[in-house]
Amino acid sequence: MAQLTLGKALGAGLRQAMRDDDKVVLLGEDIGRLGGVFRITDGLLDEFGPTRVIDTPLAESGIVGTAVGLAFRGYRPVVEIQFDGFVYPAFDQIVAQVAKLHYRTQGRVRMPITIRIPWAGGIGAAEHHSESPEAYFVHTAGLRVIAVSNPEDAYRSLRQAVASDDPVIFFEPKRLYHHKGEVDLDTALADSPPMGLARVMRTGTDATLITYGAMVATALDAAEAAADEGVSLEVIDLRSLSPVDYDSVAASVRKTGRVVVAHEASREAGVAAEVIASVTERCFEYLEAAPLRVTGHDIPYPPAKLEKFHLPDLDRMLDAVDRVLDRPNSLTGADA
Amino acid sequence: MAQLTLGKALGAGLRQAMRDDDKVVLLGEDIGRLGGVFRITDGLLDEFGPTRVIDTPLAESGIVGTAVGLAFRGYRPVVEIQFDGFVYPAFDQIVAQVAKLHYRTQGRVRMPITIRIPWAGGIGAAEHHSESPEAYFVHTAGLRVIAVSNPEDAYRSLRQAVASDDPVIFFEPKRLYHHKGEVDLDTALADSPPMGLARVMRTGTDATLITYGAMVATALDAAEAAADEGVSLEVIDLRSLSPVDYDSVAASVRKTGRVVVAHEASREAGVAAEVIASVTERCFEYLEAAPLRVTGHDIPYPPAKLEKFHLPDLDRMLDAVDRVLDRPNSLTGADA
Amino acid sequence: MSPQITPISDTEQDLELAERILQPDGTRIANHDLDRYIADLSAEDIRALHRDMVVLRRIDAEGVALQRQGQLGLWAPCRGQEATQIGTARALLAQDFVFPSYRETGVIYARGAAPADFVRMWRGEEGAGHDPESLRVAPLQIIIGAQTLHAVGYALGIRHDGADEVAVTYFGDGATSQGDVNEAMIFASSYRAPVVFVCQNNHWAISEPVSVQSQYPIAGRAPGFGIPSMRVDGNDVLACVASMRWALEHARSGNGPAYIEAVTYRMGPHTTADDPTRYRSDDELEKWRGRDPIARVEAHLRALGELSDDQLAEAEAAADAMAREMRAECLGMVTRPPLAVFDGVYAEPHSGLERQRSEYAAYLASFDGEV
Amino acid sequence: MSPQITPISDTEQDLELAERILQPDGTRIANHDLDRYIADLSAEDIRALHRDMVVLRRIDAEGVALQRQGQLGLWAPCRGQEATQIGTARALLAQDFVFPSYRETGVIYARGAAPADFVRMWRGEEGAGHDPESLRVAPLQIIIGAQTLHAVGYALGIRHDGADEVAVTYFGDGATSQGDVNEAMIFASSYRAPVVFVCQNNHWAISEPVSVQSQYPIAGRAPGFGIPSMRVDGNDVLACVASMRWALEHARSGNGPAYIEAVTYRMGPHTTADDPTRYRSDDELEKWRGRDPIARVEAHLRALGELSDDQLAEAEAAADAMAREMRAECLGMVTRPPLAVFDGVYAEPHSGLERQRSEYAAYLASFDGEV
Ligand SMILES: Cc1ncc(C[n+]2csc(CCOP(=O)(O)OP(=O)(O)O)c2C)c(N)n1
Ligand SMILES: Cc1ncc(C[n+]2csc(CCOP(=O)(O)OP(=O)(O)O)c2C)c(N)n1
Ligand SMILES: [Mg+2]
Ligand SMILES: [Mg+2]
Repeated sequence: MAQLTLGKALGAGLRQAMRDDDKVVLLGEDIGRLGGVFRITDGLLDEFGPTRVIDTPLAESGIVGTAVGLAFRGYRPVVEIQFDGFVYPAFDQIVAQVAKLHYRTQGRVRMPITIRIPWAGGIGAAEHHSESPEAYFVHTAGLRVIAVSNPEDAYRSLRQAVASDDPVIFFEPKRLYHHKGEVDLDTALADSPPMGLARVMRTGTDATLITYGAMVATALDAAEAAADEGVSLEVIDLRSLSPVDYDSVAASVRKTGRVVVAHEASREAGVAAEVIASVTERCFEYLEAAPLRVTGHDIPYPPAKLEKFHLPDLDRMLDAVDRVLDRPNSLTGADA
Repeated sequence: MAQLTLGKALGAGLRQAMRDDDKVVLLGEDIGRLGGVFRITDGLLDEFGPTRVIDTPLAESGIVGTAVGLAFRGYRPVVEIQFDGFVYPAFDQIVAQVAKLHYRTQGRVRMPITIRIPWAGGIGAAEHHSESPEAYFVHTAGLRVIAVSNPEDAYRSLRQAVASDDPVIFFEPKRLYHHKGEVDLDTALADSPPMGLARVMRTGTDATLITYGAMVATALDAAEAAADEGVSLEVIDLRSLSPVDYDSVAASVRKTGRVVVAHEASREAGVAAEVIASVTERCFEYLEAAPLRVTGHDIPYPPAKLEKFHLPDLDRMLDAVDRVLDRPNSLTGADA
Repeated sequence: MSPQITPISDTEQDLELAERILQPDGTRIANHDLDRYIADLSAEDIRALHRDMVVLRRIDAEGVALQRQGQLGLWAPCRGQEATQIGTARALLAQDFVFPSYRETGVIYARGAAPADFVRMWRGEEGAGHDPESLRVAPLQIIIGAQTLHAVGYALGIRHDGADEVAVTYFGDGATSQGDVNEAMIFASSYRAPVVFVCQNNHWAISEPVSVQSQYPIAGRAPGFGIPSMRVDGNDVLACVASMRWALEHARSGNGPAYIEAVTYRMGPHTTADDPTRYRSDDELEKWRGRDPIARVEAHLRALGELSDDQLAEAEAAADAMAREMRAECLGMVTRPPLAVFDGVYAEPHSGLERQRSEYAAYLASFDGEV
Repeated sequence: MSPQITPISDTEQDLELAERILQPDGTRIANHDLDRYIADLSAEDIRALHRDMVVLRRIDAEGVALQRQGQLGLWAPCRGQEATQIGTARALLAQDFVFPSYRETGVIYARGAAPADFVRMWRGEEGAGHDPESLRVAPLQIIIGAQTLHAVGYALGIRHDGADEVAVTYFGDGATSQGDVNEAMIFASSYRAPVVFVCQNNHWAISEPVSVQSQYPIAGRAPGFGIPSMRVDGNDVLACVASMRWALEHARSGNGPAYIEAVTYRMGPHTTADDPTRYRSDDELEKWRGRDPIARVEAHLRALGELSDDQLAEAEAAADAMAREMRAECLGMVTRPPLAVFDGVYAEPHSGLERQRSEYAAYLASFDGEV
């Protein structure tokens, strides 16, 4: 066990993946000498040299497109997109090539590409540096989508993503890069729980609060606050957004009968919509109230000074919990 | 009133929009001399000349990016993307520029751009020619999304889209291009119902079948077939996917208490998930069963010979209706 | 200040600016740069090229016919481009790897495609018509230009592996406008990747003449990116072999990418769904008929006395046999069962899709009693 | 075969390949191509350019200071690029329209930006720092290269309107790798659009030296697209004015696009979030300190006897005053109220968003009693 920040855990995961398999190569902007703008790849150029840690020209479609070519040749490319908002120029290569080549060739050509995306807001950044584009990829068949919330998961699931023969879009909540946690560096991948399972972070009985990424910490805080008011929340970290581990989710919902789904991304056709539709399909008879969403508004990510009015926070989560539990809340206009 | 195919109605809509406002310019691949691969712009080059009907170099990002520049200059560009699967190279310009410039400038710069997309499957086409990418755009704040299902709506809402000061992604179901219908060419736009309202295509009492685009016809057939079995379906054509006209949808659901949402697009985080989550939120106490989805599978669009096993059809819709009504169905393993 | 740049004014000039070994009438001329690349070609070798082109034209005609008869969903004819495709593809070594676009029937033929491979995709049976690994050709690519980046990535892998291989990518004149194709040149140059770009300038991108994409020679773009280029007469099969050998040699020797623009002409429609009479003139077509790539090498061989009537008949017979096999394979194809739509989406199990698959299986099973 | 292409071997050669009017020590040399473009410049004009650069450097320093003090979220310093930005922007006419990237503080200054305009966006108050229409400058663009296509579209509009205007776009050396920037050249060439491309080659894209993007002169790419180009010493303000006038004249006279690569150097970090000591050497920095663009024109004016101590002091005073105002405006900024997050998403009402707005208003109101 080691105490590592999320960022360091990711770096350790990459290092281990590169040691495990010399077909693993990293591609990205500024990932070499600089170690990436978030220093995730710090030290890897020194250890593995410039043929495995490749500073690319400044073009995301080019990065992902050349990764596809490397995968054709049997490599296992790991791409770093510098910030969430810069993945869109690569969208065509991701959606039309990375996601489809395995299907197009009936499995003859594998695309074991991991696309790492420093992700989401809350860091007071400039425009395009706080995007939450995960729903685009969840909606894209052929991709797997992972979102991590803590160093331990980061280390393990990044290694799993790299080892996976499927393409994985890997979301790293940048506002947690400096958060520390215990990381088990020793367990072999084979002995780890498979990538794709959700995790109950806190058990509870009154309602299930489902989220992922940086919102997990907020949800846990909310659960703590709710407990003070005598409300018992179960908190689930989805960890995998495609596939979603609906067995775990449904088990919780059957117990609590009430659901709140939270994410930073905007609401329309977002991941919360998917979770609610699927949960309702599976657990309708157990539901005691309409599942609710706490999400970013359906607006472009706002300027930094206003982001706190966009991002779900503890209070907004608690208000939704009050609504789902039929307690006084902002819409009933009650307690104040 | 005139009898027009959907394709001709769109052409008539563009012609009228260009006559109404000389800032309207068309951009796209092969839209000039050829009149577009679907002939939607047939004759427009002759009437309006090459400065208003512009054959572009073969680059979708370039097309949308230059449309943004034209909008900066006060033009009202209408872009044709040749096929649904070719919109992805323009994704960055659409998501990061078209959708955000109005917000970025607090309304100082308008983006009255219409992006027309011949859309969806069922025509036995090659790969990338049958995509249903609407959820990507519905999830993108700052865009409006329209999907038409008949010549009358096509003519009217295309003119409305072009006249709108907001960017509109305009989906045209290509398998209906040759379908005929009555079109009112005379009513002034000002006297037409606003863009964005859903339409009840058939009233019913047992369940609400919600869909859009080419699936509307299938849904109406399904409703007809259901009626033979004594089941009364209400069929709603959403017409606008962002915003969704939830007033109309909720009114229907409150009446029937049962909902099926259908679309060709794949399921995870698709439009049906959004509709179900929103309807559940608004009408939970009226729901008598879990709302169900009938969608394309979560697979890349399959080769033409297999597409009929991917696309929702009448039977799959009826099976879902049976499930939502708790009648014998494929999952109960019943009647056969 | 950069030197003056002059646009291409007309088709004649267009072709004058291209390297050539055989004149349209089949006479061979000296080409200082290229001759050495084909010094080893015997008459038999040239006859083999001719035969390939004859067979290819027949494959292409059969594709069109099968489409017209409802056996294929679509076909993208390469008639007129035989010299470009055969000439460049025959210059490859077995270990090279090709990233084609959708019109490269001649390239996959030259790489050893089986008769069924030509139709499997266009019929709508599978996403790819051939096995990429055994042919060493990636699946045909429909997204314009996307494959050029794949070739560069592959070439980067070749370089890292220290392998004696070259990646080759084919694309059209229209494709040169796509960001991806330009990024591919940039990445290739930056990495000195062993990749050869082959632009088939067939003068049209569906209905758009090449002048919409560029009013200047396309090959003139590559040097700005540090990539040496050659503009070659794409209807001259010898020039195509020679220029491709030049490019491959350049790439194989560790000098990085090379670029060929083959100036040719799409004699047929864009695809069987296209009606070219809407946008191009008979005159133009007629002019290009006079530059037929097969007639040219045929005239050359005839003049050398190296193509007998028997040899010609043998080529035609081989072409007919190929077409027959193609048709038989096509008509004999069995569509995969419904649940095959779920095959190959992922390499490893995906719980969401597994569920959909079993639900759909149950749904299909519910009809079993009925029919 | 294309002519031999030679990569740039080192920084010295790099600069030798650029057009110049003032030597680093301020002496003026004859430039056959460029002299006529600045024949009208008086000493007073040159003094004004110098003054602009002094003020700009002060604005830039104030931006850095405000960021260090927590008043701004970020700042992208343009120190070292003053001659490029002031020289090219001062060559514009009032009616021209600019599409900048994020580092063009000098350009918006030259277009008349108010002190608050420099900080509004970087402070995180609004998405755009200035009013696009009154400055005739689009909002700063963060997505690398996206703005180049906007400029081309705008220029197409200019051409259709028959207006006497030029669209101008600024972008970095890193940006030249993006598909969009290449597509912009292609569209501009195809449409003969009156647009001027200004590539500020400041040698770095964050930590990547320009050689990762190109080992060849960037200006050398444009001619392949049919766009005449010039490589200019970007630390020579007179050469920058002159080359920009050449480019603008070319575009304004209906000849289509022109391209300038200004060879300069980013003296500071990429942004205030960057630590350049991780990736570049003191030596390199030192070398470029010796080529300071302000010192160069100052030496020139001094040698002419056209810059007195008083005049210099006046420029410094103007710079200080600007910085003071900028600071005061920055500190005085009032953040918009919470519900402003919903403003300006759409030009016309959107029922979904209206509902979210009112729900959020109710949510905010629910706290009213509490605090
Ligand atoms: C990204 C993308 N945009 C548009 C298309 C539609 N399309 C198919 S072929 C074609 C023209 C291609 O012309 P060119 O590159 O010259 O190749 P050719 O067809 O002449 O071989 C177009 C526009 C596509 N397949 N992909
Ligand atoms: C599409 C996109 N990818 C990546 C980035 C992150 N990024 C911001 S600036 C920069 C380097 C730009 O270098 P250059 O074009 O030379 O401009 P300079 O910063 O030197 O002015 C990068 C990679 C971005 N803003 N947009
Ligand atoms: Mg072509
Ligand atoms: Mg730079």
